[in-house]
Amino acid sequence: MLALGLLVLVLAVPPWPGAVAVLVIAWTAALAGARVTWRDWLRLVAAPLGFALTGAFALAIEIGPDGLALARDGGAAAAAVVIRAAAALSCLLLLAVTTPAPDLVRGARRLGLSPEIAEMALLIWRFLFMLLESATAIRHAQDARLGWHGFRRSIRSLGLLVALLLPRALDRAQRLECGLAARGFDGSLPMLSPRQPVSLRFIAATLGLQAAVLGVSLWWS
Amino acid sequence: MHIMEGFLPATHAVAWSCAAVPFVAAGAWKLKKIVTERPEARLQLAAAGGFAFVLSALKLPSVTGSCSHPTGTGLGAVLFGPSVMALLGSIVLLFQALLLAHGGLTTLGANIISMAVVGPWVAYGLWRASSALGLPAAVGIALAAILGDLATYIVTSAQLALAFPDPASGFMGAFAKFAGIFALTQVPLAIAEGLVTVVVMNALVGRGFFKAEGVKA
Amino acid sequence: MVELSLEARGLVYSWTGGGRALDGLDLVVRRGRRLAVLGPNGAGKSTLLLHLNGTLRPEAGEVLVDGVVLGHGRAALAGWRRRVGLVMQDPDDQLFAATVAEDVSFGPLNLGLSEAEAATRVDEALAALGIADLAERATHQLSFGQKKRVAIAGAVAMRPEVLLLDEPLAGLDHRGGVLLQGVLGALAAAGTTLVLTTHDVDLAYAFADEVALFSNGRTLRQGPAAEVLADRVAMAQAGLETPLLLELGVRDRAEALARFGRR
Amino acid sequence: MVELSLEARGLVYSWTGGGRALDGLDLVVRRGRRLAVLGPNGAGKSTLLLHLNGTLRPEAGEVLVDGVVLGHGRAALAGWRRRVGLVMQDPDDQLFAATVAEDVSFGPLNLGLSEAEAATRVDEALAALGIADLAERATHQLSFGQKKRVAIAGAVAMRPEVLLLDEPLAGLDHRGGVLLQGVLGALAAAGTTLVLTTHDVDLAYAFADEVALFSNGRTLRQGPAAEVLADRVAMAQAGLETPLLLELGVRDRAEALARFGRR
Repeated sequence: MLALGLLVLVLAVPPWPGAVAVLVIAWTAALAGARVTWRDWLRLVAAPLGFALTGAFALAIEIGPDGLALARDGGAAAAAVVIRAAAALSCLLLLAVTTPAPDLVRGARRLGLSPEIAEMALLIWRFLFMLLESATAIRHAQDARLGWHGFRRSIRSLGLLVALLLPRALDRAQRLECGLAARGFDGSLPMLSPRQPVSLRFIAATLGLQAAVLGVSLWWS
Repeated sequence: MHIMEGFLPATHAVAWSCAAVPFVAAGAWKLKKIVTERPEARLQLAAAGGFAFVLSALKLPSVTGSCSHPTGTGLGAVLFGPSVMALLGSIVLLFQALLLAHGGLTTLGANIISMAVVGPWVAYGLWRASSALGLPAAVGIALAAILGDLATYIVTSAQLALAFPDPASGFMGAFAKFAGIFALTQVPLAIAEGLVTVVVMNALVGRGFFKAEGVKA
Repeated sequence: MVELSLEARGLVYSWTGGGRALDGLDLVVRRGRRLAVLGPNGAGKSTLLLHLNGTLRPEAGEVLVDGVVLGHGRAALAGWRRRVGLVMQDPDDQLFAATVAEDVSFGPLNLGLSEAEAATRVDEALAALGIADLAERATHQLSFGQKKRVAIAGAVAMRPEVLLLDEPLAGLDHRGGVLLQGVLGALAAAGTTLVLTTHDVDLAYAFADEVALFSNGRTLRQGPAAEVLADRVAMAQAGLETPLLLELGVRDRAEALARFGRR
Repeated sequence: MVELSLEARGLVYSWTGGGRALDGLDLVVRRGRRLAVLGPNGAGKSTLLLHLNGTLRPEAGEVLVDGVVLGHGRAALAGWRRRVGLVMQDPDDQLFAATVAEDVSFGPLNLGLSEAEAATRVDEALAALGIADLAERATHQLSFGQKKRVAIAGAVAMRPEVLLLDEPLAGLDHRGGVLLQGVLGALAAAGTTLVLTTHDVDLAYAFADEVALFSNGRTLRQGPAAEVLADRVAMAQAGLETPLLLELGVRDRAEALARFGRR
């Protein structure tokens, strides 16, 4: 909720000071509110920034009559994009660390997402963890037999891994079908959704905070 | 290749999301149809979705932080048809954003277009074309996977160029810039992915997978 | 006389690759008993269970529930599975939902129960398995033993008359095994007929009233646990060893130690 | 004095979700011995093995091979894994190739051996495991017990000094277990140091020279098998039961029966 609202704000307001304010709020909420450790949080944030920097590099240069040159605005546009992306990313991660994806899917279902899609999403969610576990185990087994030393062997190992995983994924589906048949599976997957307690105070505080960010950014510009 | 969270300006994010809606809706419609006809396909489709996700979480050798997503959607497109993949791909992209911070929510629409729509359609088209030409299944799928990957990368570059046109040379200049810079990371990736796909296909054929399962196109 | 609850007559089933999984198998399950289907790996135990709840269809032979041959039509199967529950060996083959309570509610809702009734069944089943505290947990974060109990809860929530369990203790450690045996004992005491497959002779001896010894797709011998397990010829034929406690002439560990003067 | 082959000092490792898998773990593996790492499920046994061959990197602590701390650089790891082989629990996770011979050749070829040398290694490993006749078979058509032995052959073909085995007997029936214990005995006799994890106290008693008792990511006690297994306090702390044969004061079944006058 907080994270989604902030995410919309990031795109709507100019990077300075709106995005910076959001950046600060998201980091505070994650590190203090959700008690994510610094180490985990920085690791999460670091990975996607590679894309931001490569992309920003493209913005910072310019193809002029004499070939490549630094952009005329000296990279200001690039910097703005990076700040905005970093803020948006922080919101996304805040959402990811505080709200399990199935809760989001269930929320979307209450908002009118078709049950077939919601169900498919939840099933994929279940499968992806089972398959991730298998993939990790296969990878470890290959590692133990020196399968990932050198580029050619790595390519070969990865290919073998994928080739082993695909039949296993389909096999898993078949066995799950068998297991669910025993519980009356007839094609549909009815289940009781857990009810989410909604805190009015939390919503009010969230809206207030977001209004403040919006106000400050508008006033500043 | 995913466009990260927050990289696109608001108007573009909204526009791409709108553009993605009909494809996802068509995928949902197709899904309903498949599931009504063959209820058990539901679990297979979910397994394919999970598989596509796991592929994206695997790191290709020597290029860290990159992903081999199109192999999954390419194979999926061949197995289940590209229109369903638009939906499955969207779900997978959503989970990637949430679990791996690959891509993002505001850029979901743009990523769906490049990875869950264009990639699978290109892969599917090549697969059909190669089977029409009588090429072996392994060659067809390898081609489908590699070119599906490249198509995704070209679309992504175009999306970025539209969002950030070069002040001097406009869209084309910006496209050249993005395509050029991402070529450094994406071309080796596509080649590595092609090689991996060949190993995958050989191994699958070796395991009797294609005979046993029978690829339904 | 004890009522027959399930009966298999002359079941024949072949693998897709050829080779007989079941080769004229007979089995009787008496109401309210605990039956262990004991045999080596690959003897066809899991295949048998899939026949007993109608998932697989035999090439020859038939399965009777309460003396009635059940067909494999949609309606017949639904009634069958309402009465005969199955828990597979790998809990990952049976858990599909994101959280525990959601997953356990699947069976009851398939029975056509209302949401409120299903919720009651879920609570009841989780309590019976001693995992009420796991209700809101994410399925993929459970330990193996927890998953196993959730899978059993999923079957128990349908209140079956007969519960089939494929290798229920496989992969569990001592503590997990003791815990699960306690749960199964309570289910049996509450009136559920239990059929479990195992290759563990000690488990069969400790847990079952009756043992069906199984080899190459056939029942070699079925009868009271102590009798069948003491039949050296039949046991050797199935490639199994007589349980040590049985050979020592006692039923439990404490008795063995007391008798032989230790502890 | 017996030489140390592997040593773990103060290993610490956390799950991604938080929670300690290893919490200051110490372990010594003596050359040529058979060590059983015994503990309940979830105690961190598999995680430990992944540290002992360098797959996982501890947050604190270190692993020594022949007294030298090995790093996690590419070259160091290659040397490490050449000497310390690992067989994981589920054979389906480690058979990648289409046929048995092809699969077993994976490791030797990765060592940089020529095709001819690799073929020799494959024959040798298959012979050691007693499965030379399976060489041309398709991996996905094997029985569980066969897969398990192929997986071990895959590690043995690399001629490791130390072989780590995660729950090697899990899922095997009596006959399969006896067969595999024989194979492992032969490997030990040929000079390979064996480390196996298990939650089966009887296996630990029957098989190991030495036992490391494991609970909550730490070694509670390490020492000669009979001593550690007889330590009621430590065993209870790990949630395990003393093996019956040990309590009866004998090492094998035949002896128990003879002593107590049966058979």
